[in-house]
Amino acid sequence: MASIDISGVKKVYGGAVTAIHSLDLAIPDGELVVLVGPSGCGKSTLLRMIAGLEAITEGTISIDGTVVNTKEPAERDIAMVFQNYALYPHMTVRGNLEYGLKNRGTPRDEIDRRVTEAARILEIEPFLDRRPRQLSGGQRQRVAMGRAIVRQPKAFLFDEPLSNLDAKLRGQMRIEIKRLQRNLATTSVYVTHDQLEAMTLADRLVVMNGGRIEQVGAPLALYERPETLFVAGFIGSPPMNLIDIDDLRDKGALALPDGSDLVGIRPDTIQLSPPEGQHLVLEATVELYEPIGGESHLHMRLDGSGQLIVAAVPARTAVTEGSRATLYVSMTDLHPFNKETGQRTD
Amino acid sequence: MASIDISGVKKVYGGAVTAIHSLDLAIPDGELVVLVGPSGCGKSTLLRMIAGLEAITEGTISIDGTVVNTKEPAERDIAMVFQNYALYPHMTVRGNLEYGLKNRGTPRDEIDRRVTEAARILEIEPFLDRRPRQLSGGQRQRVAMGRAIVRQPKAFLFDEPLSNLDAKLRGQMRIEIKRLQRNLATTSVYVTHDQLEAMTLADRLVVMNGGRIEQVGAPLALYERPETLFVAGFIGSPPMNLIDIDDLRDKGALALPDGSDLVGIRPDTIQLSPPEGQHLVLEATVELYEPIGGESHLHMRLDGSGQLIVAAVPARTAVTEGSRATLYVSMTDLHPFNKETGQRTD
Amino acid sequence: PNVAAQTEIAWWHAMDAELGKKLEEIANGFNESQSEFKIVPSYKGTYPETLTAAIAAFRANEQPAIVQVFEVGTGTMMAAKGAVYPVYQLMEDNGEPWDPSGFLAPVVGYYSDTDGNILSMPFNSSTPIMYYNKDVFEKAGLDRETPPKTWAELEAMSRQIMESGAAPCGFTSGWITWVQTENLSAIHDQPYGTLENGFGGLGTEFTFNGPVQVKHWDNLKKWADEGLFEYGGPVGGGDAPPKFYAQECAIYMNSSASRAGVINNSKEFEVGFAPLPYYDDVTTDPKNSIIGGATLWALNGKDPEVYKGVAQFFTYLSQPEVQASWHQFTGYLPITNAAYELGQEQNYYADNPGSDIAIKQITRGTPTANSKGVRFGNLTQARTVVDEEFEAMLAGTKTAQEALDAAVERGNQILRDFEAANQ
Amino acid sequence: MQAKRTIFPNKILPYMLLVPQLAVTLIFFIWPALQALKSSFEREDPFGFRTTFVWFENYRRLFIDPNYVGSLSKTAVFAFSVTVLSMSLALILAVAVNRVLRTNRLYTTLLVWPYAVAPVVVGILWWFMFNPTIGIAPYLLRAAGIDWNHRIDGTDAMILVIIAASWKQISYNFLFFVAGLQSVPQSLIEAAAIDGAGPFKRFWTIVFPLLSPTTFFLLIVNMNYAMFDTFGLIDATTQGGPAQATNILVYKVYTDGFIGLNIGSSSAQSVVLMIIVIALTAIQFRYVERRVQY
Amino acid sequence: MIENRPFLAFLTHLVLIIGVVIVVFPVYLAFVASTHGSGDFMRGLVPLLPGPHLVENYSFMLNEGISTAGAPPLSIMLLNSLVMAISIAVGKIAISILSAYAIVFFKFPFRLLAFWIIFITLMLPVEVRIIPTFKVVADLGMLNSYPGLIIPLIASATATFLFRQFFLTVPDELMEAARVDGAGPMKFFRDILLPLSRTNIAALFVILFIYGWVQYLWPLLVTTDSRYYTVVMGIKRLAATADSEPQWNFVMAAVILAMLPPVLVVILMQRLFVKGLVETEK
Ligand SMILES: Nc1ncnc2c1ncn2[C@@H]1O[C@H](COP(=O)(O)OP(=O)(O)OP(=O)(O)O)[C@@H](O)[C@H]1O
Ligand SMILES: Nc1ncnc2c1ncn2[C@@H]1O[C@H](COP(=O)(O)OP(=O)(O)OP(=O)(O)O)[C@@H](O)[C@H]1O
Ligand SMILES: O=P(O)(O)OC[C@H](O)CO
Ligand SMILES: [Mg+2]
Ligand SMILES: [Mg+2]
Repeated sequence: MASIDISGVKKVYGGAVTAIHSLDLAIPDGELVVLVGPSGCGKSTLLRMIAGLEAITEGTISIDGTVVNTKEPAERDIAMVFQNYALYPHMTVRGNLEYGLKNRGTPRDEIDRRVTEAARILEIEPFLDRRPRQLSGGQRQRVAMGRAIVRQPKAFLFDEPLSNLDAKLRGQMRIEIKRLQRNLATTSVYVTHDQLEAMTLADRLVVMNGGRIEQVGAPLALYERPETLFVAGFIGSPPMNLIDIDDLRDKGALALPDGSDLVGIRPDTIQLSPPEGQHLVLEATVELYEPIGGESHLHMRLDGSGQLIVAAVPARTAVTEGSRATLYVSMTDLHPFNKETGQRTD
Repeated sequence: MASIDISGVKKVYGGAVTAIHSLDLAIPDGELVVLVGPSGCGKSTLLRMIAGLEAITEGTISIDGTVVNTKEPAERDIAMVFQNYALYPHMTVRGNLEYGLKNRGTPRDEIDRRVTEAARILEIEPFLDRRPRQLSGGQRQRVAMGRAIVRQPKAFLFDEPLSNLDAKLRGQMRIEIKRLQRNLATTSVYVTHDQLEAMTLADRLVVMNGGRIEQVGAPLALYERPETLFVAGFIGSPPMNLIDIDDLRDKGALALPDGSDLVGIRPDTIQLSPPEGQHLVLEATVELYEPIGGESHLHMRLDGSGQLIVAAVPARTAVTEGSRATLYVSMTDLHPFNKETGQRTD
Repeated sequence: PNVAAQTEIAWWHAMDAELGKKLEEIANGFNESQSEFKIVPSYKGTYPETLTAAIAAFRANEQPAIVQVFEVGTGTMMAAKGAVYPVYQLMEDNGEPWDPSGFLAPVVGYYSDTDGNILSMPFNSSTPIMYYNKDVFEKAGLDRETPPKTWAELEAMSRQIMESGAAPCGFTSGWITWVQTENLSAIHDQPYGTLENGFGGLGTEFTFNGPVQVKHWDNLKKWADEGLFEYGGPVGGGDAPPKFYAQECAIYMNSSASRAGVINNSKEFEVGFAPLPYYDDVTTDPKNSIIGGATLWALNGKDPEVYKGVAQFFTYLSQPEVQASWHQFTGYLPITNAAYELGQEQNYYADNPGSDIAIKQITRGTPTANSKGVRFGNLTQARTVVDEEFEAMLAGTKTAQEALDAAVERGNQILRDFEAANQ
Repeated sequence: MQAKRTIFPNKILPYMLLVPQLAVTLIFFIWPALQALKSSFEREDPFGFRTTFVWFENYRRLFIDPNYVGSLSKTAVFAFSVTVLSMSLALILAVAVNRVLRTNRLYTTLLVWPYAVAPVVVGILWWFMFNPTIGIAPYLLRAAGIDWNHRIDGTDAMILVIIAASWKQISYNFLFFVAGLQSVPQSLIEAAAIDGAGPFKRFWTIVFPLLSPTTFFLLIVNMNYAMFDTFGLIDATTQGGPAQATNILVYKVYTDGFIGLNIGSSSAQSVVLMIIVIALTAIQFRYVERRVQY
Repeated sequence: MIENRPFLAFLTHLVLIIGVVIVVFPVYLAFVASTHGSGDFMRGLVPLLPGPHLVENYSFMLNEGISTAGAPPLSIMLLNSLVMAISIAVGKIAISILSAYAIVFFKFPFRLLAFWIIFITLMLPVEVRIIPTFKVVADLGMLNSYPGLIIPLIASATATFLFRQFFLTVPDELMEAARVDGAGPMKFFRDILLPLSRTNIAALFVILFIYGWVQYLWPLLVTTDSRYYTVVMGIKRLAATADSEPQWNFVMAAVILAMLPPVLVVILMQRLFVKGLVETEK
């Protein structure tokens, strides 16, 4: 168990593509940090630099206080779970679990003890003598986890470990990983581009974009107070509606901070009847009514600008497509931004 | 444009696997019917029989009043959109759109007119001279749609047309398809196993299971009043909690219809404070608190049976993991079922 | 003349390099002498390759009208009654002159069948002789004009050549079968097989594992180990001539027809010619060496028109001028007495010392049953066996006696097969 | 056997499509194979005038002929050595090429072209190098004090043809090993590195076992190559000699049939060879069917 | 991956360079030999540096050849090889693609039998059944003709398998889409399948061209007329006579000329070549 310190780290591929621009991140011992961001934003690159699979162009990475920049992966004492699991197909499950320990010369009885323990925790005892191809996707995922935990490494690195599973299984495994990490209290870095996974797993969430960190914080904090336009748009589903202030009728009355020129409105904060306290009023035409069970989505076109916005309303809300609607949003639910800087303004 | 009548249709593969058991379904002109159901339940088989790609073992299918059982696909005048799009990779987008028309000997200027029109509607004019591999997933999907609409067929058949797209794009395309179908008013059969798609697109939803129809109806009707256990469990996310009546403390007071032995409770109808009117009370321990933005999921273990149940509660609900919770459900939100028959009992 | 009406006559042969060029010249000579026929020579590889190619072609009905078959194939060809058009009959049918008595005696003796008829057209007959490098002899301190007469002398001289550093090797040889086994037997009057070395019929058996042959092979093995003798490879011994040309080996035994190549490739040293050596402890009266080279066979299955051309061509070939020029250029024997006489008239032998060694050697003494030649069916295959056994001996896996015994045994099996297939 | 989910309903068309290939196959493959079988029971004179039915005589003679039995074992030695030599060299080269990223293409180009050289030409190249009078190899060997004489020494000759045959086959094996190496998922190697394995350990414990499908495939293909495709090579070098030391089965079929004109024996040998090929192919086929790698 | 092992990098290049030398040296020697005069081979060791007779030797071989070594002018033999290699490649591709199409896209009685008959050709290399095959060709009067050189070699299980394998990877939906779009079997074959197979066809062509070019035994058997000799077989006879008559310069010029076309094809079309090779053998 160890802390991970990333300071001023930069990665340039082949002298041309800058995948990571001077990035700083400190991960305290025992924390589970989730990296999210759109495809190509550098999540895997960062993770692989921590693992030693990718050379670091600039800056330093330390594990447990020691700079590891030039150490081979084997010397870093970390474990990694890959998206495709990377199980050794020619070894049994047991062989897979033992491999890392054997390479490090762990005594035989210690190996057995640890493998048995890991197999018990992950409930894979019945498959210990099978080959990976004889396992289902979920079982393979467990073995991959097992291979990481038997090693009792300083840190776990996960690169989208669940993305090959179907939605149902993904939900289950997510919960298991969360429990396991809580129990083992091993420092972990978890890469995903699934929002739900990110929100539910993270102690701290790191939103990345274009090789830079956009915002770091507790998941709900990010949801409730995105600091940048990017984070605002990236987190939340359906995504936050972003409306130009100039398109608002009563913008004068809004009293938004200086420099604000966009307001963000989460679909579920749009109401169809006026709330108490100060609020914004919008007029729109309903284009599409989407019932999705517990709630419904209203796709509407704003008067004036004609912009499309989405509201999440209770299931049986009585609206018909083509009808006109008046929408209300509490002033406290508005997220003001500056377009130019992309930063929050309040 | 045409109605489609399926009556007594059965499909047996290779004399052994019965994929469809004597199925009846009438689709009126202009309607969009969505077929949902778990993998292997026969959705594609049914669609392909309508298309003429699969022989019909028993029963008849009529399009526009004519029995088409022995007609070649080309003679049925239907268009189909495939999951992998099935674009001709060596032809340009234009070539793809024209191919079906050319084969039917449509005059050159008519072809041009229709292709231009379709390209305009789908906003694919800029790509007309590209090859499919030079397009993004969403663009390919549009071309596949375009190939169907230029033909102006009697019906559209869609087999999971969006399942190769990522979540965001899927949302967008879903809305477009819905709009397009409304405008063209072409009879359509749409296969998916994505609930959200099914709920939001369907005029009428057909839930299939094991080669049979479980329930047919408007999407919300199915959500609110599932007629079978299968439908209850299949529609809704997180899925409906199903609790054995014997595990309920005050089951006597419930006054459920005769024959009920299971009640279904949707996660979003579980409340943390007592509602007005008659209601059910449950005691549970919170195992995991998952914030997902606008709402949070509580994973809890029921006292007594130890069954896991999920509740969807507002985002900032103050609960801590490990604490005890008392849950309330209005009597009107209960769905009573009989385990044996799998049927609703009220 | 109307070129389109020319009848083409295919002639498959095994004459490469200088010999091949000369052969093409002869074909051209005939083609220019008349306009009705055109001889088209084509080279088909070694003698065994040419023979087998012709047989395969015959089976496929693609045979040439004329094929050159070496003396070893004679037994096989004579037995193939349906396949060959006997030359005496061919000449008679086409009204061309035919006088067997005009040929040299050894030729007539070898190529006549049991009824005394010559079945194929004699063309290039040879006999093996010895070539030596006069310059190397001198360098080694030997007399450049005195080649070895006996094997003992040859051994001694070779050793002197090697030890003096004049050349790294004493001698090499083409055709181990023909030169070092068949001819050796004849010269020392040893039988090669029963029934007059096979002349007497199909029931013959090999007997070349006698003491003289064993002794000679033993010596070759001993000399090879010592480096005095270098092996030139199986069949014709293709590696042997370069060894002589490159002055690696001072002495070289091969067909008299190697003369053309030797002369052409020995521009940097002077060559001497001599008869083959003999063991003076076996005989003091070495017999004649035996015939080699080839004759031309007409194959069945062509139009009469073609045979007319073949017959005319054979007549052309027998002309003393053609024969003499062929003989003098190549080193083959003058086939007809007329050609030999013509050479004498031209003073050719006097002007070219050594050029009559072959003819003298093949006609010396009175031929015995053992020096008349060897004529067996499937002899090509039997020779392969002899080569293999010789190689086994050189490799040290067998003694000379064992090798020759094995060769005889395997050879007899081949003879039995031939007998079975031709009964 | 696999086919498409939906198929065209035409009845006659598929036969029309198959006719050209089936015709060629039947006329030039099946029929001659049956002919070979027939004449393996016969004795025939060279010119084909007389044929006698001899039952299993040709086979019986074959298997008591020490030369044939010798040829069987020579073939085994030859095929085995060529396979092992060319595969191990190719593997070493492939691993090396796989390690260099930038110069990869250049090395590959320089290594693959011998594939396009005809075996008989390969034979000539090596025969030339080993020419007893002017060849560079005997010269160097002599300088190194090695007594080399492939004209007489069967072992030397065998070594020569093995080297020549392996030389040609390296490029082929190399390409397949490179392809095999590239199909070993990079993530497995990375996982092993994280699991504490150094480069050599990674190779022996992860990469090599995962190459086993390629290795097995190449084993079969190389055996096939050594047994049949080297005909031209043998013909251009030793022609089976000295004393049949390099007379592999396929060459013997040819020499006994076309040179020795012993059609019956040659046909019997053909039949034996066909049985061997069929066995090899069957092994290969079973393996192709189960190719699901782990 | 971070790796601190400079020695390993050095070793890697060393191994590769040695490998390249082993592969190139015999051909270098051949090239050198082809640039000398005949006399240069009579003095012991083969020369190791190129000589001045390159143009002379090559033009002699190309234009005149050595008829008394069974080698007509090489230009004729090269042309024959070209005809043979191209025709074999085209023929094999044509008949295999049709039969693969039948086997994959149709169901009909005896489909399995047809498949096996084709499969058998894999098992019967021409070398093991030369005599009867030769006889069939002879009986059909095809000796000494291009058809005789070509047709018996164009049945190919490998190419059929490759196409079958490829066709199986063509998504079912493509054919279904075409059927819905009104295309029949031949139209589908022409409009969709053939264009899709383009790179496979090209890759296969490269491999089969080489296959045709390097044929030795077959041309050796079926041609007795020098007008139909191919360069690879012609060369062998040349080499055989070079044993007794040292004209290695001419032999090696011929060797280089016989190697050049297929080697160039491999080098220039490396991508297609590798694809063709790796895929046909699967
Ligand atoms: N080996 C490489 N060479 C050059 N560029 C690379 C390499 N690997 C990654 N990149 C580039 O670096 C950037 C970051 O890639 P990275 O794989 O870290 O993204 P990611 O956030 O993991 O994306 P995803 O969610 O798709 O996995 C991308 O622009 C990518 O194209
Ligand atoms: N060609 C076939 N031969 C035999 N059985 C088949 C064939 N095609 C489908 N089946 C079987 O028929 C049943 C229905 O298959 P179908 O493809 O219609 O399912 P589906 O509902 O479309 O499933 P999915 O959601 O996975 O696409 C399955 O049990 C399947 O295994
Ligand atoms: O070289 P040649 O033509 O004299 O013939 C040699 C003998 O005939 C070999 O049997
Ligand atoms: Mg990634
Ligand atoms: Mg389906």
